[in-house]
Amino acid sequence: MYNEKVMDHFQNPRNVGEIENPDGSGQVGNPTCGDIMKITIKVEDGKIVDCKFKTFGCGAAVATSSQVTEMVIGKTVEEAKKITNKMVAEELGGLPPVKMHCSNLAADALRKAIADYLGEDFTEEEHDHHHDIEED
Amino acid sequence: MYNEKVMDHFQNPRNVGEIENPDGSGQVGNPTCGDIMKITIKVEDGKIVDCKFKTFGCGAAVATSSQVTEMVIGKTVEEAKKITNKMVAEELGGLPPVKMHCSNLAADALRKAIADYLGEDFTEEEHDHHHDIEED
Amino acid sequence: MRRVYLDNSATTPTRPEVVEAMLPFFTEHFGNPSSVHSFGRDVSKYITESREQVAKLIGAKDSSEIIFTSGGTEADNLAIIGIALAQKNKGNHIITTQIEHHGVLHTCEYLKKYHGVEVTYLPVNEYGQICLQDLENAITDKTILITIMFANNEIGTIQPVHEIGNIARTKGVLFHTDAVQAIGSIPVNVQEMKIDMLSLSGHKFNGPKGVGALYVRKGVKLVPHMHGGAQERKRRGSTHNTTGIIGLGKAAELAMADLDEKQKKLTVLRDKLIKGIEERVPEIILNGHPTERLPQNVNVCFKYIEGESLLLNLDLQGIGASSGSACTSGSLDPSHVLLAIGLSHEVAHGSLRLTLGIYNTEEEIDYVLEVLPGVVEKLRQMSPLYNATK
Amino acid sequence: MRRVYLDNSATTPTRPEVVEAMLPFFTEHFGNPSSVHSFGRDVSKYITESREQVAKLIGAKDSSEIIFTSGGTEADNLAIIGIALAQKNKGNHIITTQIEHHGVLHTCEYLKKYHGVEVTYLPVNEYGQICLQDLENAITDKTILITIMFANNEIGTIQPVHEIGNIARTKGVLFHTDAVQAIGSIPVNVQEMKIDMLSLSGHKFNGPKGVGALYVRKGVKLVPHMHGGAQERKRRGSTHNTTGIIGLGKAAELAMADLDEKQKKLTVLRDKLIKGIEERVPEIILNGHPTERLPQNVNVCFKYIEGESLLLNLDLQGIGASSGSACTSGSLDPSHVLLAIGLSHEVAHGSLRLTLGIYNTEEEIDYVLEVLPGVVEKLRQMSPLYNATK
Ligand SMILES: Cc1ncc(COP(=O)(O)O)c(C=O)c1O
Ligand SMILES: Cc1ncc(COP(=O)(O)O)c(C=O)c1O
Repeated sequence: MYNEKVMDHFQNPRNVGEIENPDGSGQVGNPTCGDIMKITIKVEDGKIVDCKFKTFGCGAAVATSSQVTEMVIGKTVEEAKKITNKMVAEELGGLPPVKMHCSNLAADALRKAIADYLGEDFTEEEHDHHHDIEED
Repeated sequence: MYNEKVMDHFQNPRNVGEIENPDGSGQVGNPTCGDIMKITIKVEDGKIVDCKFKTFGCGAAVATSSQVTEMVIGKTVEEAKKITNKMVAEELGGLPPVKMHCSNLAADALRKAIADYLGEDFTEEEHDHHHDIEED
Repeated sequence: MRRVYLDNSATTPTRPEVVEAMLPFFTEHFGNPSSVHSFGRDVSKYITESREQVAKLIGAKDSSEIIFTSGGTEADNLAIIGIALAQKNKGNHIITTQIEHHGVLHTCEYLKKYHGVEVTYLPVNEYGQICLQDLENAITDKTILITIMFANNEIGTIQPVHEIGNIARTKGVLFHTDAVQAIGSIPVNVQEMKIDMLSLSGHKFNGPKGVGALYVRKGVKLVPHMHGGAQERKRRGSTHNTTGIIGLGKAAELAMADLDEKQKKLTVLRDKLIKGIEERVPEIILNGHPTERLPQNVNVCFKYIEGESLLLNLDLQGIGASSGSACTSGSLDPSHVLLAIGLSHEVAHGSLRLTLGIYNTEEEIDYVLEVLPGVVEKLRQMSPLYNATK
Repeated sequence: MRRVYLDNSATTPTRPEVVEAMLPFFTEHFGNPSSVHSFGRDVSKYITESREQVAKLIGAKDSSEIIFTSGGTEADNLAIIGIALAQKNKGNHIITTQIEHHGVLHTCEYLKKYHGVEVTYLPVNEYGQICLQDLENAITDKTILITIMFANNEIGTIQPVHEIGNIARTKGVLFHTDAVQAIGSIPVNVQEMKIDMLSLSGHKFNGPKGVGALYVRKGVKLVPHMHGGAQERKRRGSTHNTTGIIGLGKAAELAMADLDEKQKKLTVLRDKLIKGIEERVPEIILNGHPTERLPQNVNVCFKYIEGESLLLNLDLQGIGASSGSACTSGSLDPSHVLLAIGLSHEVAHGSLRLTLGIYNTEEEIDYVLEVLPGVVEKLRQMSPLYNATK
C-alpha cells in the first residue's frame, strides 16, 4: 500500500511531540473524518528552528506530518508558507490515491501554525472528503 | 443419469424392427418434440406373440420402447391394453424426472397398435410437454 | 519474524484436506457436471455429495434446498433481490438491520433505487442486538422479507435468531439470514430456527474462496440473480464451479465434525485475549455482546488512536488484524456497525478486530498481548487527543 | 477403455501449470487482498499481475479495465444489466442476436420483464452470421447497447466483430461481446475491434472454473450486479476469489503464448474430423460457417437420429461430446441456435457437437472416425424416420 519512504516516516516518525510555549500552533482535521494533526513551531529571526507534530490518523497522516516537520525546519517563515499538501506527498514519493485527501493535511496544519505565529487569519480549505475508489 | 436396467435396454434393445404385415401398428410422438415411437404387433388367438419397435428419440425413449415389447409378448390383448407408461417406467426401475413425459410414450404406441388391431379409435393423451426442471 | 494471523473473519486459510479433495477435479475429473457423457457424470455425483454435506451442516431437510453461489455476497443478493422480484405483487417492504454486511445493505439500497422497494433498518442496542418488539412493530401487510444476519462480522454479536424465526413464521413473512460468520463457528439449524433462506460462504470456515451457498426452503420461489443456463434447477446459471463446490462440501463435512471442539477452543482463546487486553491496556471499550458472541471475535476500541495506524504497527510485528476505521475501508465514515452501537466517530476510528481461527494457538495470544500494549502506548503518545485529556 | 474428450466448448481440463500457480494461494498466501496487513498485501500484488495478464490477452489499454467475476455468465449479466440501469435515462433499447448464449438471452429477458427494456433479436443467415445492414437498421435513438457474441458456442460461427465495432462506435452505441468461446482460440483485440465490453471465462481455455472477467473500457460506467463490498473499484462486491483469479491470470498468460500454435493444431484436427465424417457418413449437414469458424468447433446434424441417443452410444465407447437436442438440455425445443440457422426441429434434434482442445491428438480423431459411422448406422436402423424414406 505505502512505499518505503512513507513506511519509514510512519515507523520512525521525526519530531513527534508538542513544543512547550510554541511561537505558533495549528490543528486541522476532525475526529469525524478520522484525521487530526497538530503542529507547533518555534521561530527565531524569521526562521523556523523547531517544529513538532502530534497526529491522530492513519499511516499517511502520520507520515505526512513527520515529513512536513522535516521539510520545514531551517526554512524561513515565508518559504514555509509555500509548502503545499501536494509537495509533502511528492516528497514522500507519492501516496495511494485513496489517501490524497483527508490524510494529507500536514501542510495545512503547518500553515495554520504559521498564521497563528503571524497573527493572520487562516481559513481551512474545503477538502473533498469523498475518498477515491479503492485501488486494487 | 439412467440406471443400469435402462442402460441395458438402451445398449441392447430387444425386438428392434418392424413386423412385416403386422396385425396392429401404432406410432406416437412427433419430430418437433424429438421422440417418435412405432410399435407393430402380431396377434394369435387373442395373444400378442410378437412385438417390435422403432424409435427416434433419447435414451429413455429407446429403453421404454424396448421394455414395453418385452412386457407385452405373451400377454393377451386385454392384458396388454392395461399397460401404462408409468408401469413401463417402473418396470425399468425408474426414469429421471425430466424424462417422465415426452420420452415415456411406449405404452401409448402399444395401445395405439392394439387399437389398430381391434379396429378401435385411439385418442392420444395430452402430454405435458413442459419438462421438469433439471436434476442436479 | 513471527507471524500471527488474527483476521479469520476476513478470510481463512483453506484446510489442506480441502485442497486435496479439490485437486482431482482440476485435471482428472474436469468435466461439466451437466453433460451427458461420463466425463460429466463422473463429477456430478460428487457435486451431489457436496450438496448433501452443506445441507447437513445447516440442518436442511433436503439437499435440493442448497443453491451453490460464488460466495456470501451472491447468496445475499440472490435471496433478497430474488424474493423482492418474486413477491413484488404481494408487497414491497423489506425489514433489515443497521448492522448488516454490505452484501445485504447495498442490495437493499439497489432495490430501493431501482425497484421501489421500501426498507426498514432496525436499530440495535449498545451490544448490537435488535429489539424483537421493534421487529414486530415494523411488519406491515406489505412486508415480504425479513433479512437479519445471524452473527455480526465486526463485533461478533449473535442475534436472537430463534425468536426472529418464530415471529417471521407467525406473521407469514419470509426470513433470510446472512449466516456467513456463524456457519462453522456455532450450531445452526434452519429447520429448528425457522429460517427460510440462509447465506454461507466457504472461505470463512476454511473452505475455498469464490464459492458459497444459499439455502432456500422447499416451496420458496425466487427469481434468479444469475441469468443463464439451467444449472441449479434453473435458479443459478453458469457452469458449476466444480472444484469450489467440492471444496465447500469437504469444508462443510470437516466443520460439522469439528464444531464442538472448535467452538470450545476458540472461546478459550477469545476470553484469554479479551481478559489480557483489559488487564494491560487502559481506556478501552469492548465492542459487541459480552456473552452472545461468536467464539472467534474480539473487537476493542482503543481511545485516542486510529485503527489503520494500529494495524500497520501490528503488521510490522507480524500480526494480521483488521479495523472498522474509515481509512481501512476506503469510505469516509468509520464502520456503520460501530456507529450503530452508539460509538462516537472518534472512538469508532480506534477499533481493532482480532478474529480467531482453527490454527491459532495460546502462544500466539501471548505474543499479541506482549506486543499490543506497547503499540497502543506509542500511538497514544503521538495523539493530540490523548494529550488533551491527560 | 479408450476415453476421448471432445466437449471442450463445454469446459476444459485445467492445465497443470495453472493448478500449480494456484496452489500456494489456498494455504500459504491465503489472505484477503483487501486487507491492510502483510497476509493480504502478499496476495494483492499477484492479483494485480493476473489482471495485467488478462488485460494483455485481449489487448486492453489498462488493467483497471478488467473486472473479475465468477464466470462468463456473470460477466454477461454485469455488462448488460449494468449498462441498462446506468443508461436508463438515455434509452431502453438493446440489440442482440437470436443465437446468443443463455447468459445473454436470459439476461435480456429479465430486463424486458423487470425493467421495461426493449430487445431486438437480430436473425442470422444459414451459416449463423448476422447481416450488418440489419444491425444498422435496428439502431434507434433509444439504443443503449449492442450485445453480439464473438463466436457461437454451438456452431462455432465467428461474427464480423470488427465491422460491428465500427458501426457501434460510429453510432455512439456501446458494444458488448460475449467472447467466452473466442478467447484463447482466436486473436481478440478490444482496442482494434472497438469493443467496449467483453466477457470471458477461465474454464473455457484451460483455466479454473468459477472465475471469469468482464472488460469494461475506461470511461464506461455501469451499475454493479453483485452488491456488496468495495472490491474491484466498487464494481463487484465479494471477497476476491484469489485462487481462481491467479489461475485465470496464468491461463491467460499461457493462452497468449500458445495462441498461434493452438489455432493451427486445432484447425488441422477440425478439418480432418469434418472431412472424415463427410466421407464416412451419408445424409449429414455441417452446421456453422465453412471458414469463419472457431478452430475447435465441429457441428454436424445426422438425419433421422436423435442427439442424446447418439451421445450415449458414443459415451459407451469412451467419447465425450454434446448435442443441441432438447433431451440433453432439459427444455422442450432443440437448440435455439440450430433453429435460428433454419434447421427443422427434426434435423436439429440429430445434432452432434465435437469440440477440440489442446490435449486432443490425431489418433483420437481417427478413433472417433472409426466409431462414429457404426453408431449412426445402428441408430438409423432403429429409427422409424429412416425406414420411411428408404
Ligand atoms: C456477514 C458477512 N456477509 C457476507 C459476506 C460476504 O461473503 P463473500 O466475501 O464470500 O462474498 C461476509 C464476508 O465478506 C460477511 O462477513
Ligand atoms: C458463449 C458463452 N457465453 C457464456 C458462457 C457462460 O460461461 P460460464 O459457464 O463461465 O458462466 C458460455 C459457456 O457456458 C458460453 O459458451
